[in-house]
Amino acid sequence: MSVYFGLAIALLAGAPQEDKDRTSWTISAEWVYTAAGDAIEGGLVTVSDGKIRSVSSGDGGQLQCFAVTPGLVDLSVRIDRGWNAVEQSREVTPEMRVVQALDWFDEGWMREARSGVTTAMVNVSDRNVVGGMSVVVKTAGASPQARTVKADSVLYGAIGSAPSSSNHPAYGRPDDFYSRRPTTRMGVEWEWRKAFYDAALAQRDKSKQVAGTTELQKVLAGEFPLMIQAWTTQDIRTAVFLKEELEREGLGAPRLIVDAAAEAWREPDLLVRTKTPVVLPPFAPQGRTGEGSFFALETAAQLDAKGLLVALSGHGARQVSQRLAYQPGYAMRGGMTFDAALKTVTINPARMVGVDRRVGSLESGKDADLVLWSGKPFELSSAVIGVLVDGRLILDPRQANK
Amino acid sequence: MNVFTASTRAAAIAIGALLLSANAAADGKLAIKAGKVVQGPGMPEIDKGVILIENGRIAAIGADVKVPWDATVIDAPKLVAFPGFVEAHSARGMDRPNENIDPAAFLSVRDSIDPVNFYFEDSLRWGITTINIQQGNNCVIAGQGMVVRPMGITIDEMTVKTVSGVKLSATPKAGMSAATQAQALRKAFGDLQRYLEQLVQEKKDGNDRARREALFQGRDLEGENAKGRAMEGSAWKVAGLELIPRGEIDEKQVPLLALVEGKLPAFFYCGRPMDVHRALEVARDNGFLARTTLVISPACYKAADVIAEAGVPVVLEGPVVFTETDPLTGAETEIFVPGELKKKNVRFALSSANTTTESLWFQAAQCVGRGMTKTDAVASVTTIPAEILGLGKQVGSLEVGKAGNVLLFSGEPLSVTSWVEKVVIEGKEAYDRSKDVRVKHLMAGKAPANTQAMGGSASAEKKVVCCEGEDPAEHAKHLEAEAKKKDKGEGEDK
Amino acid sequence: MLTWILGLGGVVAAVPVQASDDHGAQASFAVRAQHLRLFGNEVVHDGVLVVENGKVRYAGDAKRAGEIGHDVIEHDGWLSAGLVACRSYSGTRGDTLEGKRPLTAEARIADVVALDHVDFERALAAGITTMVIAPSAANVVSGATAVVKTHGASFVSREAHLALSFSDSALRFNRYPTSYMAALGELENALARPSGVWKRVADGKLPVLLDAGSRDEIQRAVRFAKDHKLQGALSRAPWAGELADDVKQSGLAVIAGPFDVGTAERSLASVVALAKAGVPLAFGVDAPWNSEEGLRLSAAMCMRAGLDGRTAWESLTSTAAAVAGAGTRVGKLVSGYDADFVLWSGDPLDLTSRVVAVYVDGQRAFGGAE
Amino acid sequence: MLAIISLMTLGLHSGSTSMFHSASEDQATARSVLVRSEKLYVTPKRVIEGGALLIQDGVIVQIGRGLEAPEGARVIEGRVVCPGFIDAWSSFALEENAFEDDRVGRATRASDALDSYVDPRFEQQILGAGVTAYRVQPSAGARAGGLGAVVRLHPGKRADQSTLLADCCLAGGIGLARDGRAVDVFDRVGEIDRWIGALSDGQAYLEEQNEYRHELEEWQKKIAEKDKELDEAFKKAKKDREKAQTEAKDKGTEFKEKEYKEDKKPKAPRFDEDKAELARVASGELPLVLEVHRALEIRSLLEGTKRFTRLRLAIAGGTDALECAEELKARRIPVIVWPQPTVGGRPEEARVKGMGLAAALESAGVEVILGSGAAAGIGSRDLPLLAALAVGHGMQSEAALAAITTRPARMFDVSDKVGSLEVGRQADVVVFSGEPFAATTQVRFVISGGDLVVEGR
Repeated sequence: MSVYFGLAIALLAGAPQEDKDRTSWTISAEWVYTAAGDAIEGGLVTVSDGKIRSVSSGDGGQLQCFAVTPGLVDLSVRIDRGWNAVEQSREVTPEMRVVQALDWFDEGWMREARSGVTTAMVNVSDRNVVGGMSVVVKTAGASPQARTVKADSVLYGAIGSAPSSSNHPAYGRPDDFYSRRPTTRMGVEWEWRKAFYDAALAQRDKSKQVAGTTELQKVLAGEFPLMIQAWTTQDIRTAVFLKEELEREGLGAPRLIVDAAAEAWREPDLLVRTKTPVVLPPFAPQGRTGEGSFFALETAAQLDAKGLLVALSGHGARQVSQRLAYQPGYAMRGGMTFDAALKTVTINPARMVGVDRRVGSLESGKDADLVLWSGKPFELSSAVIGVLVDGRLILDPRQANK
Repeated sequence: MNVFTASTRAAAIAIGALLLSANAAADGKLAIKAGKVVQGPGMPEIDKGVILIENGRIAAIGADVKVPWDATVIDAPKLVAFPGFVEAHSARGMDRPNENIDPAAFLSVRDSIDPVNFYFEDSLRWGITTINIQQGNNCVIAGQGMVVRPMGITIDEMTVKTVSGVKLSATPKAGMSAATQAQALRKAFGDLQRYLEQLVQEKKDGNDRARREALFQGRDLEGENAKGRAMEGSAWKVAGLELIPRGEIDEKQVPLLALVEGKLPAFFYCGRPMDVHRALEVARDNGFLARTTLVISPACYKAADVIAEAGVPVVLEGPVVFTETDPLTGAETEIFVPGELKKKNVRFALSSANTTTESLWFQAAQCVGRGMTKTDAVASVTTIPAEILGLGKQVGSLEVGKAGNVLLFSGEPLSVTSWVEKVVIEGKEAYDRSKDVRVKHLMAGKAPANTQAMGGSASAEKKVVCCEGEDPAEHAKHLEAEAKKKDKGEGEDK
Repeated sequence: MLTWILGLGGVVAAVPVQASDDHGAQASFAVRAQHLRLFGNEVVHDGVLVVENGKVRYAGDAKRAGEIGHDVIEHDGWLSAGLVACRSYSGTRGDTLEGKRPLTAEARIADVVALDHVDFERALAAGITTMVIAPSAANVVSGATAVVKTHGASFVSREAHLALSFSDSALRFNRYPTSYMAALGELENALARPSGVWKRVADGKLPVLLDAGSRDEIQRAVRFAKDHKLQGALSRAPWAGELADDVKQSGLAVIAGPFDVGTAERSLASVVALAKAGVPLAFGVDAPWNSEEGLRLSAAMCMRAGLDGRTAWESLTSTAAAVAGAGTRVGKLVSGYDADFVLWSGDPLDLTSRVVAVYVDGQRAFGGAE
Repeated sequence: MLAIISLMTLGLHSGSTSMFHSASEDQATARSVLVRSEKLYVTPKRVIEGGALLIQDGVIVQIGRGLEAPEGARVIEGRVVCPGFIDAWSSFALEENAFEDDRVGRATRASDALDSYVDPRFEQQILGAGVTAYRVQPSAGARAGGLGAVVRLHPGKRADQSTLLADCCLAGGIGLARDGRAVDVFDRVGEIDRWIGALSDGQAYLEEQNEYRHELEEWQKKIAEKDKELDEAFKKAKKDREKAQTEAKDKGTEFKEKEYKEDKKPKAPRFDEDKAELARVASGELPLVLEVHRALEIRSLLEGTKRFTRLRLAIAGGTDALECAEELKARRIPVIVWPQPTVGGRPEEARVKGMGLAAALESAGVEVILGSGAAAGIGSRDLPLLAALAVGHGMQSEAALAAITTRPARMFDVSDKVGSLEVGRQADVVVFSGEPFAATTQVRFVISGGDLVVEGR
């Protein structure tokens, strides 16, 4: 397909006015990859009022392209994780809701939407041990309420050197609240264990109820997952041991998800044993990623082969070839099949945080989040030329073909 | 860099001589049988083709080439042969890419290239067979670069072309602003002109005085024949330079003089569109515009028509898709820069940044993704950089008479799942993925025994302290300042 | 329960008026001018203003003024109500922030303002007769604002608004709260079980001043005001115009500016959009860090960007007075209002007009003797 | 809302660079433009009621009443027509950290630091207020001022194409806080001595050049005569030499040539680009603009520069200039005034700012020029409002108009090109819907370099 692109894949700004609010379309493509069954050759997707009506074979859609995939889902989009989005006065702040600090006007949303990510989860930054409640949002839409898919989706925290990096012993200035625990990985782990034990205690002794206890209790009851960022192998091990200890002690059965699990390839059996879903960071060219960890290229393929639920993430990369739309390509470079790679950015993340009834695959009744490609998806030599979020056209493929 | 050795070498400037490495096996014959042979951009693909390489050059290529009995054979029915990639401009492979003295055209990268540098091994891994090493962009007038092949233990084994051109920059050097950079460039060429004029004037005065002395002493003056050469150069000339033997000219000025006389190519770095005008103006005013190649950042796409008007080729440094922020609304648009250059028909070559996701072949694939034809995309990483380096007849495609630089891909060359299995440079096997320990480590993560993992030890636990010994509260304030700097932008008025 | 003392009663001692004012003693007089700008676009040619013990008895056409019992000052230029600046730090000598604690709801800037400070003379020279003095916006809750007259050392109100901040300037990295979430949580808790000053805010008796910078901060402030049915005004909010409909629904006013040389066109267009959406507008001066002349300069810049003259004049006088909570006393030349007025050499909307004289509560506070 | 539509096809932000191609065809016919008005300000003093002016190919060819429009000309009506305003001190389109590195010298040119790819919408905003040209000068934070330039604003042309004069003055600052740290009093006085020293170096360099030229001529004359003498005496000298050689051979002594002596050629002085610029300043060819605020420094600067009779000095900023008004008036040193931000951080030190200073200096007889101050990028857009504020402080409106048109043009030697609507000047014209400084007045048309760049309703 050597259609020559105009100077830039024009934003919808160029499209006629009424197209902006239109939420009913028919889209045809040589390949429709539904991520919920096998691909359809020469497929047609009809969308009305922001929902997918039908996915069938056929052609002659108003919008045409080479391939259509479901809108991509990124569970670690890391947009706008500035200083003001984490409450540093305490290390354990489960009651904080990141949705209250969200900048809905940040240009990062448009950047993600333009490159195919339609649903994203925003987590509190890793400067706190237990950051707070995350929120799953659409990357485009009319108002904050319309864009919120699931508030309080997971309780997010971090194990590793990041949470302790700005703390220090008293240094003779005890009033500065950075002179506090934890200053090492052991301290971070101790904070986690203490938080859960206090929460369990508070169930019996109401006087021990403090801010954030209810959220921890809900995690113990398994109401929503617990997502822990753990780059290196010892952190992943600590997270899994924490879950197993809580189960062993009878405090509860938290549903653990490990975020940015770069070194999951070292001890995969831990994760398989506890069926812990894993969100992998973006692939780094020389392998070196956060907190000194090493992220092997075959990790995604290996974990998927062992039956684990694997998702990829883009970490809000600014450079186009590092964004989520290219990550499945690098996973395939590590040996993953196309179908498995497609699931890691669509239905798998959706299933992990329980939004797979609305997003993650092309099935009638689901939200009309679609990505239109100029060639085989995730290939370097194909690009995202069209995006629909809730049936609304964010990126117009017709502009591109002019 | 040792100034003494550099200056003697700078005097013997072999312009453009292609030195085939001395130790290429004189009688080496190699035949490569591949499932498919892609000869070059826009050239026919041969199924089950054979490439015969003798003495480092391609002797024959085609489906029915007879393989001589004494040729070693690489039989790869499932692989795809492809011409080696050419890197038109790179400042890596050296310990320190930049100088701190301004006009340093007399220096050469020859003295600072480190043959065992990790960059050359990485280049082989990503299929780059010819590299033009130039000094870094942080300069006013830097030293002379050279073209090397990423193979060989000594500089001489690596040399493909001893001088590839002088490096200049129109973008301010660190600690300078646009005005002082322009002033420094003007001063460098102004000093050259004043120095030559003074040299000629002193010679003339000397001759006059000798003539008068002879008259006074009553002897006949023997004819003073001019031992030097008149100054060529299209922009400005110093009359009477033939009076000066070229050997007497200060060796620090000789390369600059060669530049002005159009004998030396130039690589001019432009980091911003306004710098393109400065670079073209300096090149035009000093007569080396015809031999200038601009090394541009993606932002310079705005000056594409000015570049086209000047008719100079460019090397595009940085990602092929440039994200531009509107100064008034803050909205971002993504500009496909090679597309812009193509529209204004500017001849351009791509260049790989240090990470592999931006390697030449990844960038070429992204160009195809954004609508560029496969021919143009492949040409921008093979034949066009070869022509820019004046090696159009030696490298860039698989044709009879050209160097035997062949890559063997595991699949479709521009596909994300393909790997470079083998690299042959001038008929000698330079790389084989099956023996590449570091790729095994990158793939599986397990570092084989006694090999240093890529980029530092895996298990070293680095405590994130960005300023040694700094009290964390200061450190936190320092992070706060940085966070403020990348402020959301909505808050400000101005 | 703190008894809220009405402005006039609260004056402690009548500060001695500058000697140059020979009209101080005489309680009532009249001024006749070529043009009288009463309010909005109401301009009367050859009008007269009659003042009786500090109040306006009559302002309007000279013919219908009937017999004026007092001597008349002739002025061959314009006469208008005194200007009202809706946010300033004049007279506080920079002491506007309680650094130790982020939440100081009970604090009052009125306890800090030195009413005879030189800042107020500069305000008079720029034609300003009434100012809202605000505490710094660098705390989540920084206390109550005050409304003062720029002459006569009198408070119009010692507790005019409660100043809250939704902007990141109220957050620090080394003291609580460091995040929007915690700051918002504090405000929610305060209004969940309101007491003291919060009770008056919850009952709608005390308006609020919401400081907000970027658009997401404005969005949060507007939603907070709507949820808790608060009255008052947004402060700064440079791009509030791009959320004009939300701001309009919330009923909040906007205190814009001060705009200075080189202010981005986007901020000026935002003020014009707010005016078009019908949001009440006023201007702040942030003196003494910015010049008091910034009030008229901001209005002139907005007019150049498209703001109509009527809205511009109201945002300097009547609307500003309403936002300051003194809408029934100042901002208009209507019988019964305070006699705060200014004599100009030309139309006060033109920057080319010079301030000839300024009268506050019927006493001449600035300007040469006619 | 003033809809600013530019006649040039501006591919606003579509990234296409069509905006920089030369004038398109439809614009060719508009090269002749007739502007009719009720009040034509040729210069602030010379006003023609009902006047009109005819522009041909970017130059004003005719002014007067009742002109006929040549066929094909574009006719524009307006109530008041003025020359394009000139901002005497602006840092628009300058690279943001221009001149803040420590290699800046006096010969560094501000025109080299002009970013010709500044967003054309900023130029539209400034032109929309009637400002058509500005003197570019790095901001106060700059180490040294270097050579300022006068640049015309034209969205279709690049900054380097629309430079009216590349070196219009030499500039510098005295007693300015350098990256946040205030300069103490001894350094400030030291800075003045350095400037006085530099000026005398410039003068010395000038004299050295003249002296060398003079000596060289004399030497060449002498050598030419000597040449003639030697020529004539050559035959005799040749005979003597041969005689001497034969004698030496006979006596067996070794023959020695006669020793030749002549006086040495004078050596050319070393080229120094900074001193060359200072020489032009000392000789009055280039004006010198120094930003200085405190009375002590202004007085000692005036004292130190007394002996440079041909020096054209101008004070910029001049917060305390009122105290030396008589001497400024006597030596006809203009003061460039702009609304100084509050001097001194603490509120107590806040001095009356705004345009009161302009009015006071004008009434004291000092020639006042208005600038928007180099701080903000598009500060030039607010120059007309600052002029109005100056009138609001008692300055005559005619003087305020002159302070942003004819005076800056004369000060920076571009009065032959812009600053007034005389015949022969380049066509920078602004058409207003009323008196220039009234709040209700809108800019209806702006012509920059003969092209209609702003068309209001």
